[in-house]
Amino acid sequence: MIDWKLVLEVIGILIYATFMGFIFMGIERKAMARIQRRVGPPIYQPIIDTLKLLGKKESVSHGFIYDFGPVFAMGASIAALLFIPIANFQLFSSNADLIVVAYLLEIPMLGIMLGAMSSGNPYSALGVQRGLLTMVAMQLPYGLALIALIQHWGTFKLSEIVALQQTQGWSILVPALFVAMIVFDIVFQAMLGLEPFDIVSAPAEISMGPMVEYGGKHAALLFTQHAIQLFAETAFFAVLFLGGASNLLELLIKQIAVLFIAIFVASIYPRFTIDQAAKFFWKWPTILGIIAVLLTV
Amino acid sequence: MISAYYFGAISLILIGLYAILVKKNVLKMLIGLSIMETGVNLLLVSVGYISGRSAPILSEGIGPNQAVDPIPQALVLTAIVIGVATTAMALSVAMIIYEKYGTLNVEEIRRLRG
Amino acid sequence: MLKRALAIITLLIIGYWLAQGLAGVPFGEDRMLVAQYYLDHVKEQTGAVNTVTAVVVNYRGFDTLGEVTVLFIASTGVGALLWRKKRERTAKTEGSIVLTTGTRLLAPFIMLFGAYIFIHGHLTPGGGFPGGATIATAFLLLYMAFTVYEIPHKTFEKVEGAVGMAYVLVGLIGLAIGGYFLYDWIWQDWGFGVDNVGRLLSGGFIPVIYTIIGLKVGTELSGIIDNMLKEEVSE
Amino acid sequence: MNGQYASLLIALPLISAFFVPLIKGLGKKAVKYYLVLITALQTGIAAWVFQEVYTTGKPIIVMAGAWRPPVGINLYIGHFAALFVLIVAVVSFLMAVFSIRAISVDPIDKYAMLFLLVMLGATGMIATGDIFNLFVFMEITAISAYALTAYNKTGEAAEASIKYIILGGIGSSFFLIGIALIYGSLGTLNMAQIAQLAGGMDATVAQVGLALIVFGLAVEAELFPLNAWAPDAYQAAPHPITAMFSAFVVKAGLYALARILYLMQAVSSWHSVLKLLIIMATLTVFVAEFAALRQKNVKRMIAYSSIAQIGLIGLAFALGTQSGVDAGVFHMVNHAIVKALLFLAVGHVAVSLGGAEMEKFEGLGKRMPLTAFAITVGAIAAVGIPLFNVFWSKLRILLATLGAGYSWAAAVVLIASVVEAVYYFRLIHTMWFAGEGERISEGLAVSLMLLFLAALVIVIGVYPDYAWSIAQKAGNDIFNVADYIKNVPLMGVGA
Amino acid sequence: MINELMIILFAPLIAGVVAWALDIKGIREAIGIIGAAIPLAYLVKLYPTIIENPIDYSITVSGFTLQFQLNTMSWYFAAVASLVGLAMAFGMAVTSRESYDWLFALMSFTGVLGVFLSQDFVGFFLLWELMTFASFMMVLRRNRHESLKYFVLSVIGAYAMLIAIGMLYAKTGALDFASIRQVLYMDAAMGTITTRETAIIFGLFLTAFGVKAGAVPLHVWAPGAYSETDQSYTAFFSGALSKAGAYGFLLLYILMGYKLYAAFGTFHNHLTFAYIIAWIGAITVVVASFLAVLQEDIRKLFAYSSVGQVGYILLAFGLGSTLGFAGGLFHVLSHAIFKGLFWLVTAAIILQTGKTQFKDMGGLAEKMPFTFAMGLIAVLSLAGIPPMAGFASKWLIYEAAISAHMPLVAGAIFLGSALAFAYVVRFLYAVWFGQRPSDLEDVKEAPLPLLIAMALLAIPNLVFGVAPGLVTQYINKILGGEVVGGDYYKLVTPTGTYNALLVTIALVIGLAIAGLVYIYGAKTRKIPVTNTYQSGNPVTEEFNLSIRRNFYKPLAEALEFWLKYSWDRFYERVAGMAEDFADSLRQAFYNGNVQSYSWYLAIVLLILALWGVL
Repeated sequence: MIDWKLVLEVIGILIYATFMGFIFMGIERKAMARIQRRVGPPIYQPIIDTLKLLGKKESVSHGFIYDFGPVFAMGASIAALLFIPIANFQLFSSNADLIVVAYLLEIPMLGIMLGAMSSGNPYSALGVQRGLLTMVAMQLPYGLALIALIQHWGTFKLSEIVALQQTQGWSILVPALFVAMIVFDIVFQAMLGLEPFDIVSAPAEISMGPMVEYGGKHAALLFTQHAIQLFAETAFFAVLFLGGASNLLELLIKQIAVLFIAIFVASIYPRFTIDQAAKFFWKWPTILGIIAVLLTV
Repeated sequence: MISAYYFGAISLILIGLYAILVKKNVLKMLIGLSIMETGVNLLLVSVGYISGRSAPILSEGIGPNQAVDPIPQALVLTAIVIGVATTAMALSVAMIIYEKYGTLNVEEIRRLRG
Repeated sequence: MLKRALAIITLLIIGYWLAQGLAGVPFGEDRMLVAQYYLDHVKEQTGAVNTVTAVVVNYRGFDTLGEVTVLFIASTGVGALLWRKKRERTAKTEGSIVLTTGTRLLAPFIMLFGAYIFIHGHLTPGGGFPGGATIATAFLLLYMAFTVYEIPHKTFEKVEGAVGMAYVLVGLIGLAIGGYFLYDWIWQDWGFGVDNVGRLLSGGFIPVIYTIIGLKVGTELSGIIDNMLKEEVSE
Repeated sequence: MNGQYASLLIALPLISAFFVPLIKGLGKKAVKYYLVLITALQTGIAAWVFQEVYTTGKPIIVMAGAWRPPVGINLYIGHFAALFVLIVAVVSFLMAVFSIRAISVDPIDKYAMLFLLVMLGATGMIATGDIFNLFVFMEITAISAYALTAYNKTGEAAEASIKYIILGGIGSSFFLIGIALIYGSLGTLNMAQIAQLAGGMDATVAQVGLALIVFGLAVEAELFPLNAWAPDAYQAAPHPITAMFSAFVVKAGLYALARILYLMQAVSSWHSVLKLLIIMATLTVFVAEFAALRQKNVKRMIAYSSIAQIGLIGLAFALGTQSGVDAGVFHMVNHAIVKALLFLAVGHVAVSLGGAEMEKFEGLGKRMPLTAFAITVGAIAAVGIPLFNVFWSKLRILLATLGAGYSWAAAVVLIASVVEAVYYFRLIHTMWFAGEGERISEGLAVSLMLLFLAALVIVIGVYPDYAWSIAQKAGNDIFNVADYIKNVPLMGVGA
Repeated sequence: MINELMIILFAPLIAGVVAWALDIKGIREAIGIIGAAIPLAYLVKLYPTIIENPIDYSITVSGFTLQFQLNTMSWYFAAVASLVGLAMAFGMAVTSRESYDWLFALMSFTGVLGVFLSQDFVGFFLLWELMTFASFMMVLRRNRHESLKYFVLSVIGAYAMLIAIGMLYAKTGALDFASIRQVLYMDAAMGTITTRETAIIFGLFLTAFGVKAGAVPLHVWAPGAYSETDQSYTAFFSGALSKAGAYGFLLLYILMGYKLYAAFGTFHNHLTFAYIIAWIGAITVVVASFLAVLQEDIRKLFAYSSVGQVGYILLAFGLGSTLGFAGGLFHVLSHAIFKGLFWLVTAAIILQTGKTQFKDMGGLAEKMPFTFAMGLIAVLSLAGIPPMAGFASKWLIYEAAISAHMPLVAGAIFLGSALAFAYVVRFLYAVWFGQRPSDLEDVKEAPLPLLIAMALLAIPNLVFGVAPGLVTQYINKILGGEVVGGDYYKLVTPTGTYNALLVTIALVIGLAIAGLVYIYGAKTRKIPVTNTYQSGNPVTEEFNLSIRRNFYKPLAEALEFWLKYSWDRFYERVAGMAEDFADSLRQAFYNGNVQSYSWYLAIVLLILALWGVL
């Protein structure tokens, strides 16, 4: 007894999300370039890049885990995506709540780390270290923002949160949750790996960090994963704070809005060092987060 | 008003204790101990005294009601012997101390401490 | 100086406290309880006239046994502590002529007097302990008078042990005969000297035990004197 | 058999001690074996008495010279005395055996006599029913203890002895003053009668008398701060004697303290005396444990530990409740076993290796495994680990302390116990996990004794019921003064 | 008649003693494993019975009645302990070469089981001490200083418990749980036990159980003790023995909960006393996790991690809601299995390489693939990656914490999880990946018994991960109500859901898609780890490029201020002061001068006199 409608939805959303994710990546590069008064590549450039990488005749591997890492990362991203309500498509979202999704969104990181670590490159190792520390640093404000949200709406279920926002107004209209949104947005910057928290890849310092050893189809997998992740995370943001969406277009507008905020922030601020980032996260965002949770108790 | 015998006995006890507390020489302390014992013995005998009666030897017309309490006297007899024994022991120990330490000053007899 | 002052203050307070306690036991009043029983029954129950010795030897026999033991411990202890492989008397000066002559004359009489005291313990003031001590003074005199004098301490030791055993044996015979340790079988079972109360041949086993004690105390005290006067000599 | 034969408990050691001079010509060995023989006989008698008392459930009253109390002196061998006389005898026997190996200093014959007399003194103290007789026996114990402390004739031994003599002398003098006061007030010396009449005593006299008696006995019972002589004496005394000090000499004093304390229950100032004793006992535990912490000499360390445990027993007795006394008696028994074991083992090490310093114990697990094992069992037991005997009694004492409302005392005791655990821990670690060494022969007799005592520790630890029931009976013997008075056949003198 | 409970309880101890006494290689291992397996076998056999009605047993020792009961809750704890115990026995068969270890390891096994089964305080304390003592002996052999620390804190804890028990006994006159509970329940209304006394008892129990659970600031023994013993034993030590502390907290609720509520009331709608427990747990989680991240020794890392994870359990219990209990109980199980697994992996690594420092390791994944796989499962479970058992329990705790409106406590969980993620990845990297030091070239896979042991613990991680309902439904029985709904695969709380099976399927789908992409991509060529991009510089084989030391140096720098303070050093200083105090006390009081001693006597007399005179 297979729910064929669900299967079709899943396949459709996956394809849509992948595609849109790549487009987002393109928008990001393009917008960044325009701000910096460059022309920038076309919006579809990431897709082309990925296809090119996939087409490479040969790629090198450092062993099973090196291969497994990107696969795992992409698999996890797909899994995470399936539990987020995408506009009017609920998918599996009734089977896992906010906490599960938040965790699922972190798993890809583990996959990337696994691969990076097994490559034996010191830059990858540094990237891993920075990635983990960033996560440690951001997790406290991130968690506080989520807690504020949950406390306000009184449920963990994403679909219910969306439904409540539809009837009672968006989360950001609630003062406490607006504070939480600010916190979340700062964290969001780190989640997307954008400045000022692009410490993990830091192209100029450690040559893309975890990704440094990857090429060919491994890199393609990682790009695809990144695209899906980007889509999932923007959708997550929209679902949590912007009232979700009733159709894909509405969602897309909200996602792009979120994306642009991130891009603008990223193009203004220079990169933090990792200990600065940690100290920063444990200061203002945490304080704001505590204010938010205390307001919603 | 306290009786002179009690007063004397307590005085002896206190004098003996004073010697122990103040004198540095072990022999003097032992003398103090002896004085103290004497005081205690005196006290014990005084406790048994009954005014106007004589020694509890029931001959020569002294009846049971004309004698003082015999028990403290018996006790003192024992106590004296015990005192003698203690003193004898203490003195022989003091002899060994003098032999080994070459002094009888308590402040120098302090190998065992802490 | 401070220490002395402190000591005096402390002692005065303690003294005051003791005096306060003694105030509840007024001097010279008749508060006899058990003692009155002794005084009332001493003659018929023990045959002794001297209540003190009757109490010491008979009623409170255990105390006396302990007392003898204490003295025995002292003599043993002194012997143990002052024991050396080889010891001799090291006194240099002989006693003066008065002392030596006096000692020669008096020593036997002193001993005799000691014996008199302990034999008459149940009749007159005194008893085994004073008697023994008197005997010991005779030996002390001998030690003081003569630099070479020594008691036959091996014999003395044996006597000491033997009379001690004799005392316990007397008690054990009581246990065997009358069923009680230190039971006065001579007076109570044999009734020896019932008609003689107030004379020498009475008092049950008091004279016997006092003889034992006298000998014991005499030998023990002499032994202590002997031990203390000798010094170690290298061979 | 007639109960009066229990007087042999006193008569036998005495007559045997007097007999020693007559056999000293037979040589050192003979004297040592004679000592073993006599203590074995004493154990036999004590076992008989024990069995008699515990089967009939009635105390044996020995009346010297057929005089009924209070006219004569009586021995009261109740449940407690029967138990403790047996312990005294058994420990003496073990130490007599140990003496064969441990004692080489002359003159052995004197040693044997003093040894027997210490045993006699403790037996008498425990058995007697007369307060002045108690004093006499206490002095017998004390003076022979003075002599034995100095027996090694070294400077340290003499020093320890003189300290003991001076402090003990002061203590006994004041004890005697106390007796004088009580006698002066009541006109009797019999303990049962004192208990009977105590209620009607003049309050001031009772207070001063009781305080002085407690003071005098506390010196013997090693309560802080009157225990300063104890560590020195323990350290300097010959090894078997140290074990005896810890196993029963102190306990006799402690027992006497408890006995008189409970006899004088009716006295008005009784509760304040108890409170004072609780403070002293608690401090004893605290100070002694801390003093043991960094001790370099193991024998001295265990001596401090012993003092601390005595303090614990003192605390139990001073609570003034039935459960406290029961627990205290139980702890006495356990402590006697454990400390006999520890001092025996440590003495054994000191004899074999020439000293009891901590360094000598390095690698003991490899050099003398059995002895090290015994010390370990003893140490673990002393710390109060479950399944070892001390645990049960310690637990009982704590429950009783808390039950009586003295939580602070329990807390202080337990803080001190932490310290105790630390130093025993160090000892165990030193023995097993530090240093190396060749195996040394351990001697059959001592090994057997160690095993026996260790087995006893564990057996009581695993199956405490029997020991506990005995301790309860013995505790009841001390606590239940009404029964005590009833059991002594007082003739109606003056009543 | 021999009761099953006695068999369960004493089989390990007897096996241990026999193994110790025989001391024949081969046989002692067999006996040990059998002894460790018996409790599990019996518990499985009795499972159907105890659901219906509990099994009781009581014996009388020294006038105390010791009661044991196998009910739903004690079965749960005992089963967890037995599972880990069996794994430990398998592991010890190769890691331990001494009968000494067997004796004490199995002795502590009995102790732990006894603690869980006891229904009165005497038995509880007795076996608690047995457990402590045996585990202490395991440490003592290897390290004096660490064992001393463990010992002192344990003794403090044990004595604190003793006083508390004694006070309870004095107040209630009972030692068995049922009566104490009854009396305290009644007393809550009457209030014969004052608030102050209740507070003291509560504080003492908190100390006692906190020590064993390793709650901050009483955790300082744990890192040393966990690392300085046989690592297979540590699996049990950290996996089961530390749960005794957590169990104690639960006991506190059962026995005194109502009384504590009556005495202290509530604070912001939470039970005040529970609030304290929750915060202790939260602080433990954060502090221990931070310290774990900064460790350079594999054993220390997991030791601190254990402390932190037990903190989760305390935190969950401290929430005071049934959901919190469910989460805590589940975490008891999952922590036992993943941390047990970790320690066995550590045991295997140390056994095969003989090294413990991260700087000496690397690249072992190829040499010990099975062990690596087991390690990975443990990592996933600990890091809380769905669908592992570790995630399910953590998820419940999250739900409970946020629903209980303790946002800051919940924030601590978020932080702790991130830290946990950080330190397990560090472990992965330093041990398994990167270039292999040349002296580890001939390392072999761990021996079979150890692999069996690991598998024994890895399987539940997966099974209970995919089907967490198996556990939660049992927990519902313990708590006596439908606390966590759903079926075998799906957990439903009033506010959230988690379908483990579906998450698994989604992951599988995702992996399948990604795998397809991978497989249909270009073919790969394997090159050694050392052949790596290096900014154009040639890299020689012997130059190790892996970062193994000070991996988290930036974090240490960021935390510089806080790392200046250390409980460890604080305790060391206190201990030093105590020793100095002891010395000066000793020297001052027992100064060797008999005249001073006489003065003491005089002073006592003076006190007596003053007391009489005044």
